[in-house]
Amino acid sequence: MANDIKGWDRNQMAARAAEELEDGWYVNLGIGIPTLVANYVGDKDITLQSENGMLGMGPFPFEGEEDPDLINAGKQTITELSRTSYFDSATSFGMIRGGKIAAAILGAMEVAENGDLANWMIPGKLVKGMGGAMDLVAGVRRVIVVMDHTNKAGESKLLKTCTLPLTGTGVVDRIITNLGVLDVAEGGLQLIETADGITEADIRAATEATIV
Amino acid sequence: MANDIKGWDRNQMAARAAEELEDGWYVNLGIGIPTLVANYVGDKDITLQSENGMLGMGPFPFEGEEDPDLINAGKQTITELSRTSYFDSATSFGMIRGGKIAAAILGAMEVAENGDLANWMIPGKLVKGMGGAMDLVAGVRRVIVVMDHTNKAGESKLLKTCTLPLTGTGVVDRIITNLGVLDVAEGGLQLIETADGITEADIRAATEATIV
Amino acid sequence: MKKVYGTAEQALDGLLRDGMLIAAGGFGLSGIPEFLIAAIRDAGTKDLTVASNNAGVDDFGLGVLLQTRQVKKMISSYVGENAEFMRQYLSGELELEFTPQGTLAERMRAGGSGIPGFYTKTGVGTQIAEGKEHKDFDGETYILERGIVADLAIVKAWKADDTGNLIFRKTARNFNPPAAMCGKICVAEVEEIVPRGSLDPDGIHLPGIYVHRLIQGDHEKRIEQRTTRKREEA
Amino acid sequence: MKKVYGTAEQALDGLLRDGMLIAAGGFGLSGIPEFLIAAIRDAGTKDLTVASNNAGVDDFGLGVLLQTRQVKKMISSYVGENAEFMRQYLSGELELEFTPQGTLAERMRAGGSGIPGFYTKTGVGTQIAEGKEHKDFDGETYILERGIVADLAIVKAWKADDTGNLIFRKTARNFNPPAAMCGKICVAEVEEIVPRGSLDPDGIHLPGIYVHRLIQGDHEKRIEQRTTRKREEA
Repeated sequence: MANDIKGWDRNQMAARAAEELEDGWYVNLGIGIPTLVANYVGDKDITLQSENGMLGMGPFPFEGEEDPDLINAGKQTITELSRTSYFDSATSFGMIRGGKIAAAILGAMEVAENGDLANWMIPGKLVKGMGGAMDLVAGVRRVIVVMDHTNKAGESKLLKTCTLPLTGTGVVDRIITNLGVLDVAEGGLQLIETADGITEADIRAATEATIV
Repeated sequence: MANDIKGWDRNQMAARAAEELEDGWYVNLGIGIPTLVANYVGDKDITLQSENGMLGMGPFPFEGEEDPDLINAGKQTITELSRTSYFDSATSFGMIRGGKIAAAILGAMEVAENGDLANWMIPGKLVKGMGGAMDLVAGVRRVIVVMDHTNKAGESKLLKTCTLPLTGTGVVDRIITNLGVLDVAEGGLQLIETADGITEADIRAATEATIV
Repeated sequence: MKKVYGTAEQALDGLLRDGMLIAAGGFGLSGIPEFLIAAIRDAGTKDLTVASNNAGVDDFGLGVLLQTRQVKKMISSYVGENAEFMRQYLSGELELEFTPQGTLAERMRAGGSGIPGFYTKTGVGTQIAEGKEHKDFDGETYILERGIVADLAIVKAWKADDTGNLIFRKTARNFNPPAAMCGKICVAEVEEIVPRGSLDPDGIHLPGIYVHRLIQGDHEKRIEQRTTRKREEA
Repeated sequence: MKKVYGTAEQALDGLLRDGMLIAAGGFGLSGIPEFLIAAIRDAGTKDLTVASNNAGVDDFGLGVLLQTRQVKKMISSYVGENAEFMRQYLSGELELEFTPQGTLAERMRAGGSGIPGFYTKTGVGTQIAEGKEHKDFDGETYILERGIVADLAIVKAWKADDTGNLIFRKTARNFNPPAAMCGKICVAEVEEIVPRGSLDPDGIHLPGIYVHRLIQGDHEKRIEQRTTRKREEA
């Protein structure tokens, strides 16, 4: 296991994830690296959903302009845009469940080669809850996971089978890690792209899941 | 069958039905005589629902002030009040189905002694559809039928069993006819009140349903 | 992503095919997508199934698609007020899936919200319940109703911005939001398209995510039953 | 029918009893009914089951009812941000029915809309699905989720008129409408009560039929995560 290979940093991963988004899409970004994706959409007409009840999420407010009535799903203060609309949580998840959101970009603890995703609890240790993640992975049209390829112990987070409680089964379409881009395909993961300075061999060495 | 006995006229029936309504209630009035009930609520704080998406239905507009965007469930032009709110059809029937409407006052073709109601079709003859009637009788807390006691042929509309396709089973609480007021009770209908000049014997003679 | 189109014909370009399922907003003649209906008539698309509470009157609203025999089946709660509708139904020329009004609205909302089925008390013990799954919850019996997912939704709103955010006016809102939700594609016609930022974000009735194409038009907005009172009654 | 009360205590008079199920609006600390929560704390009502997406933080929002041990069970999607909540759950002192956020919102809306159960794909194949009925629709598997009907709903809105029509502000709307809908009784606290006729009837977010009692208060509206950018970034 090569702990010294780095590949993309957080911002490069976010920039790569932004390439996945198409003009006109409504997109939900999870907490962490996915949040950074917003910085890289460029000229594309992307509308961000915050699942607590908003389409058209804007950037953080200027200091002194924070509004307790305007937060995102990570409870951070944000702003609105000229396209913004607000709605209640039942409507918000209606559009998620109903497949109106084109893509969700989410973090993960583990992804399995069949597309299973685990990102909501570590039994006995960390129990925060699934929040809206189970709804998102079940409902949006395309699920893109952005995460480090290995955990702090250097172990692969791309597994043959998830060991943690699942968020959804067979839900992940594409995985973007610091080492590259992989798709969930027939029989395992398919390598789509390697990060700068990373070889296919590096990825195979860092991956427990089958690479087809 | 005494065709010459009259009892209450349409407006008296509506006035009697208005007595059923309690201060603070949200109420749905059907087409025909039930519509007239609005004229007799007096000082009571009653909010009328129109199931096409409105609470706080006002009277007909003055001539020249009709608005095609403001109609009731009978497609008649109406007006709004200071308490009025508008909403979509899914929300409107959510409040009906969810038991938020205290009472519906509806017309009927037939009512059975067990509370069955038929008011939406005569097979092969008259097929207009149930509209919102099935939702109303299933959802509102109290269903009051206002109708003539007998049909044009002088036959009882209060039956042992309905002959027409049902709108709901066991849904009627009270029936107000030109002859009097009857409740659906254990074992049959219970006479609550007779109209002016009408005797219990008159009602029994004009009623096919069991009167307990 | 430009959502604004010039005409109803342009807005429907590539979306129509024989045998498709269309969900339409409107109640009676209030809040109906008049221009889109006319464009579907002109396109001559056949064997349509249309989910709509009513079918307009003989010569206006969905009634025109019945006159041209483009509709194979209606999913509706009420056929009164349209003699041709009732005639075609009674003669067996037109299929009709009678659906209680609230069940129809909820079926549309459900279909658009990823809910394939829900239970309701509405219609239990009536012919509406025949052939449907019955289930008891807390000692009461309910029937299973299915969500509707339409190939195309056609709706009418009052105002839109260019991102498709819609607001409706008074009771013309009615079935338009749930119909829009249940469409795989939704085309909306409005009385006025305003620049983004002109509508209060807290006052949007239907977010633009549900609306794919948009036209502006000068609506006839016919009144079905003109009921009034005299001034001296006031 | 006067809906306006002077204080939270008065508005809750006669409504509280041990062991009851309360639905609460709010997401994080945004749009939470702070005064009603404080009044429930002061009333000392015990063994509560509370359906709410979060449980506030340790010393604000529903967190205060956890501190006083008045809550027996939470129905929530997220316990992060509240150390006491997580501690009581992990130690087994508090029951927790984990419910995905969208399923929770829909369960509330369903319960308030006479829908005792609905099918969803959310959670299929996860521990959330264990023990729940599975059913296939069009070749896909869904699970049955139940509507929630609460004994009491407590919600927070921006403005109300005296008939209980509510409007919310920005993302503080969140769970408040569905929570209000599912309450047999709903008490709302608002920042301002205005005379009837002051609110646009087309802009009402929650009609007064859902709101039984009402108080006005000067809300603290605490911010959970103050994130900003510098002006030079603009």
